[in-house]
Amino acid sequence: MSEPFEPKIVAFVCTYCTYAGADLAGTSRLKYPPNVRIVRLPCTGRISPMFILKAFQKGADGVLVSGCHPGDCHFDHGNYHARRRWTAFNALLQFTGVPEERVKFSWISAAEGIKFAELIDSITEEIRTAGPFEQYHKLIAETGSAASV
Amino acid sequence: MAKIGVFVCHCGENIAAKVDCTKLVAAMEGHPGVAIAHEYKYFCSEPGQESIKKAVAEYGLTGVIVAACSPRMHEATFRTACAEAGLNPYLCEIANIREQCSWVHNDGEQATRKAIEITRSLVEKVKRNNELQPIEVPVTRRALVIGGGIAGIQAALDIANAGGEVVLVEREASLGGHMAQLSETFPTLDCSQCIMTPRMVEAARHPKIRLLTYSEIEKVEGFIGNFNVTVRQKARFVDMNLCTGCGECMQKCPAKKISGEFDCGLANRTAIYTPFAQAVPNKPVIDSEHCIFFKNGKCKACQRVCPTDAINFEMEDELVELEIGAIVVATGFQVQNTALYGEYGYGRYPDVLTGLQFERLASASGPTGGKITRPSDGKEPETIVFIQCAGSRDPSKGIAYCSKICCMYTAKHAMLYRHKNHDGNSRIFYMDIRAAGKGYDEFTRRAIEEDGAGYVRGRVSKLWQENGKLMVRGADTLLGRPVEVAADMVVLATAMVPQPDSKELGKTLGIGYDEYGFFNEAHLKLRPVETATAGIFLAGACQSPKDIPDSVAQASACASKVLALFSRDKLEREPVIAQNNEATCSGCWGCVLACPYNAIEKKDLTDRSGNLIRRVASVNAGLCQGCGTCVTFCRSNSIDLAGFTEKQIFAEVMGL
Amino acid sequence: MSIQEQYRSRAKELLGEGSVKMVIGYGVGTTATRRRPIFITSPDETDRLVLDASCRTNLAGYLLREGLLADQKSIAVFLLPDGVRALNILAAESQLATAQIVVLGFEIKGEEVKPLEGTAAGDFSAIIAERKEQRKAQPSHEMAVKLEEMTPAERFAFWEKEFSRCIKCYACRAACPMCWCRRCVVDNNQPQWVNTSSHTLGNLEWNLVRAFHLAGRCVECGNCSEACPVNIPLHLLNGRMTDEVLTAFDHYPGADEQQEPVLASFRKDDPETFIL
Amino acid sequence: MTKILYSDDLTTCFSTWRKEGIMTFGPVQEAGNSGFREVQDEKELDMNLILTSRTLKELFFPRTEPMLSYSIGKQQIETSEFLPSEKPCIIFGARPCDAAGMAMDDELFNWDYRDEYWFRRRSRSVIMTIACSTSDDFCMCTSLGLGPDSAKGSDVLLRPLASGKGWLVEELTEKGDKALQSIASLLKEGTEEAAPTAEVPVLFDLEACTTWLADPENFESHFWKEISERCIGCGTCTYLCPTCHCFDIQDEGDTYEGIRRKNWDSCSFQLFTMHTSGHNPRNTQSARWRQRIMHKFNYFSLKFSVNSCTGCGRCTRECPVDMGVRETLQAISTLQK
Repeated sequence: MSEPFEPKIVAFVCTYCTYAGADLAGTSRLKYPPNVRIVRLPCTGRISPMFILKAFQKGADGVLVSGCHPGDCHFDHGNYHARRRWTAFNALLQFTGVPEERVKFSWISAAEGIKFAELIDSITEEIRTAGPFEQYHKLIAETGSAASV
Repeated sequence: MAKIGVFVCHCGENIAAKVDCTKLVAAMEGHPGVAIAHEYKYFCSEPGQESIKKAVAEYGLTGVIVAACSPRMHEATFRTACAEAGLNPYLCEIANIREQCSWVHNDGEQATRKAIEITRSLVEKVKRNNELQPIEVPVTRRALVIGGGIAGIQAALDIANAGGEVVLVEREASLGGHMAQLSETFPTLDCSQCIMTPRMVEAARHPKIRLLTYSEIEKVEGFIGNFNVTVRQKARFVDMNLCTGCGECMQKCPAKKISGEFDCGLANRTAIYTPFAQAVPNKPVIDSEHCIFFKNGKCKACQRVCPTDAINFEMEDELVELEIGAIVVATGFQVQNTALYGEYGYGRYPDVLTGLQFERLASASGPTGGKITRPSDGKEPETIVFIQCAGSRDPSKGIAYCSKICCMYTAKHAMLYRHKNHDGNSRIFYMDIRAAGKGYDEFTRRAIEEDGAGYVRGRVSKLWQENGKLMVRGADTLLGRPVEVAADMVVLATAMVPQPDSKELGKTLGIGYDEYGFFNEAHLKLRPVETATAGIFLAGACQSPKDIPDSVAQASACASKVLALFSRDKLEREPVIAQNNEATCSGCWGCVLACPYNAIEKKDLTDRSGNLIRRVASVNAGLCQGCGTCVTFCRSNSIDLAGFTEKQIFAEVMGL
Repeated sequence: MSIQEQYRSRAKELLGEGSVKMVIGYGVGTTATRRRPIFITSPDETDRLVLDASCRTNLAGYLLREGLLADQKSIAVFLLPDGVRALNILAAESQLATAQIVVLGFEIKGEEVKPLEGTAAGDFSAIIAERKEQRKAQPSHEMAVKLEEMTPAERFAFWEKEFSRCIKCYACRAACPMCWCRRCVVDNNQPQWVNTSSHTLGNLEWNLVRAFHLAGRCVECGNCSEACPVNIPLHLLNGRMTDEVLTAFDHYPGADEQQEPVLASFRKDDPETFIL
Repeated sequence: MTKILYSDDLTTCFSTWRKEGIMTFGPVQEAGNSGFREVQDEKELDMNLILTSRTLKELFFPRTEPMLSYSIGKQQIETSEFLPSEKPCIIFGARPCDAAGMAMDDELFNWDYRDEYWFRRRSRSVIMTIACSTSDDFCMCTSLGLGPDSAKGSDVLLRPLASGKGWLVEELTEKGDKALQSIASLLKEGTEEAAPTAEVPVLFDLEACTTWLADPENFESHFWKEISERCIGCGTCTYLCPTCHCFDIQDEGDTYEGIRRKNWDSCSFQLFTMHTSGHNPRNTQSARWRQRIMHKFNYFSLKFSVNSCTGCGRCTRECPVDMGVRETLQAISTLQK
């Protein structure tokens, strides 16, 4: 029997809100699935769409991008800029057929440990249901195989 | 060639109980570029840190990963240790395997696998870390204290007395805050105004304190040591320099039926007014919303009677620009909107009061001169029912927390009542009596034993009017039966809530707040007066419900933090700032627009004869705060962020 | 006088009186219907200029040739309305000063070429405003509609097939007036965010990144799709981005030369329906 | 008496080859773009194309191919090489210009080193070329000393019948002969006439051009700037050229493992000659265009006694700004006169 599918999820988060929220989930001893790997950035403004593509190249089945609620940005308006970029990039991903459940965006504050844990729970479940991101994995596999001729 | 040291902390059992640290060490030992991997019970301890230092020297490490608790916890600790061992502190990174791994997962095997991935991706990152040098910034030795209640006044006086300059901003027309409204204070029952007003005067007269009343914070820019603050001084319509505070205007003002805020609506005031008799500064303001002249263009009675011509209806709001080094936020609290409690009849029955209204009734300077009488008919109440936790500890009403002061002030109210009405009968419905504090339990005991406070453990379910009485039905859970009390007055110990606009202020200041709007401290236990934003501190009830001693203590703590900051000429700032590659920059200025701090300037590139070749972006290291918004905007990848460079993040992701 | 003659004599006049040092326009090409960009510097050569319905290439990109505008002298350029928008963006992004540019504006309706009034970039605001409204009302490209109706997996398969052909010649970049970075992100190998190999993964990354970098900047002139030697429908990607910035941020790329880049600005009430 | 392969027999022909384990390739058209790829049967082929938009070289020199994979251990790096299979291939329906290009690049890839990737594919493949009976405005094989029925680089030459029902078959090499043996029964004896070959006009005097190019005086000529002023520096002409062969080697991977790849590169790109220092010896687009022309018509022929242009015309046909070898050589040939 093959091992059950465990999604690989990469999260890009800002250090002031979502990272702190994830810490709070920890200090509150909340439990959530171990599928997410967090990459800490100073601000959502620092999160480039490239990061998402590289996470997929590394075999991620899902990506989470998260930061401070609008108005709460430690850097005043990094998240407002981020929101515009996400709007455009999200539209682009959807248009090119990256399913909606593969890339999630959220606002999680330093006080929302519960929201963090619940979100990781729900996206892990959603991606588990959707299964591995086969279409992308196929592209990755092709880079490692000899050309067809 | 990278020589990375990986130090896996057990954190006692906190990590080791879930993560197989030995397996993690073995995995890291096999990782390219890792010179050594060690595990230890507590790396944050003295011997733990020493062992890291020793390893740095012994193996000539070029980078250090400590796999332990959150970097928000001990990054500074371990970076300092590395620096002491001669390794640039920015070559040390923390892999968070506690808060984000061992504490949140049940399955040890999965947690271990995750810990390995977290750690190795940071090993990949740290291989690309660069040595960074701290940035020095000057410190403006002037503090801004927001809020002129007891906490703000205390902080201002402490700072000023130590020689620091202070700007004290209060949005009301007078200093004082809620403490000025109180009658007596627990547990000593000394008169609140007697201890408060001298401090108000002292603050106002202090040569180092600049007082800006009737003012609000408009804009805050900059960073620790170098804030630029804009304060809006609202138009008073009274020239402070000319006004002598004689009070003639208030006598003559025809708009007399304005519900007075200071007396919580129990007395009226005029349109030109001082909030209370002992106001500091004791000079009136015109409430343009109710002023007859402002409403229909005729009146000016005050202007006619003013002996010094101080009334100026043309006055406009003024914006005051301040250079500030540190900010103390002491904006206090409000009492909860009692409209939430329809079942308690507040607003419907005039004799159902809030605790704060009762303070005004009991106050010698209050509307009744300190006589406790019913607002409805002026009669002395024979029975008063006090309802505790009217709002607090009630998640169904949206407040889960304890307001902390209500148990004490309710006991105080019962005592004051008995002291003034010797035959008065008090019944107090309570959930628990929380009287932790010096002299507090003794105080409540005194209320019961000496002043006849009748405590009933239980909640009130219904309140109605019958035959001129307020009928209170509740449960006595100790006796296990319903109780009904016919009262003449009911006092609700309403919850302490943040100022209604605290979230907006939090945004202006760039500090965090919780779901209610109380400001967030940097660490509840270890950094309770700091915020996550360097240079901004919290005092008093704006952080959480507090009584006077706690507020004062925290205010003094703030002052000591501010003074510690002011004791230095220069501050060292994290060198996490943006850098631009001028060779590839095309000068589109998208970064300039995106930067929240105006930290990016346009720089001319010239040839040897000084001819302009082109213009490129240049980052002002003093202004840049390191958010990296510019980096993401830059299409050509010209701008990068030290500490979180493109190479580092790329490696970190590729290491996952 | 035919419109071609009008524009020839206008060009002759400009060069003759010395108000411009160069006219960038269209000349005859290898076959009867092909037009090629030409650069006229003498009033005697203006007869080489051609203006007809085959003149579709957006010439705005040539203005950024290194050193071309450095002497502060003016240049006249034949531009369709989308070309003027490109000019506006180049000015908004500080790549040139519109004061140096004389616009020889024209539009093509069906097979008919019509002159456009005005010489400075700002003179064309009315027609650009009109085009914004048209763009808002314009139905999406037929293929775009089909794509939106597909399942994500089908869409992915569609693009996988399209991108699999990409040979990474970067003709799309070279032909695009908005791709003026001194160093393209794909040419940055520290780190190599975009795989340079032309396997489908690398091609997907390249095309997504390019489309994203053009979000709010693409004027839909068609240069890229036209240049692509393997016929990838790049206009669909760019068009989708334009749809997005128009609907979400009411941003019509190149509306005027003061326009702030859509991704370097924000409104606090920007829509965010997709954020959890 | 000549051998004829009738179109009607093509199905059997392909199935016979495939049964023998031979991979079959041919020109196909997809999404408005055409090139060569493996086909299961002849129905996938587009036999009406004058010329595919992409060239035959992709079958021997793919635009990206893995050379080796590596994995990085604690102490050592392990590598394992990728090499193309030696499974036999038949390419049906190449054009003479493309086939000639392969012969030209044989020289190149066996000069300072022997390119195993190229030659493995070359030696396993049989190119069956169909002579052109039509041409378009851009074809210029005749100007380059080739023609619509040149045999250069082909293993079998097929001449279309005037009736349009098949081809006259001419084996040119041993490999070609072998490929035909397996379909010997399908090759009919006949006397049918071949269709006339396409008439491709000669557009310039090649010799005059090479003479002008060989003159060092002309290297710095203003001509280069004028002829290439509109060049936008895209790589289209090089990537669609049957003989352009430049490549770049790239490592793609992470800390643990990766793949070393061989990717097409182009002298049209500014980055092609960019030094680490930031200095670029070919810093203008005209210098790059000059390089391309000089390489094809001077440097290459100095070394291999042959020009590396087959006159397929793709550089002009596909150029977004209507440039190409044709315009340049026409202009030079005019200059020379």
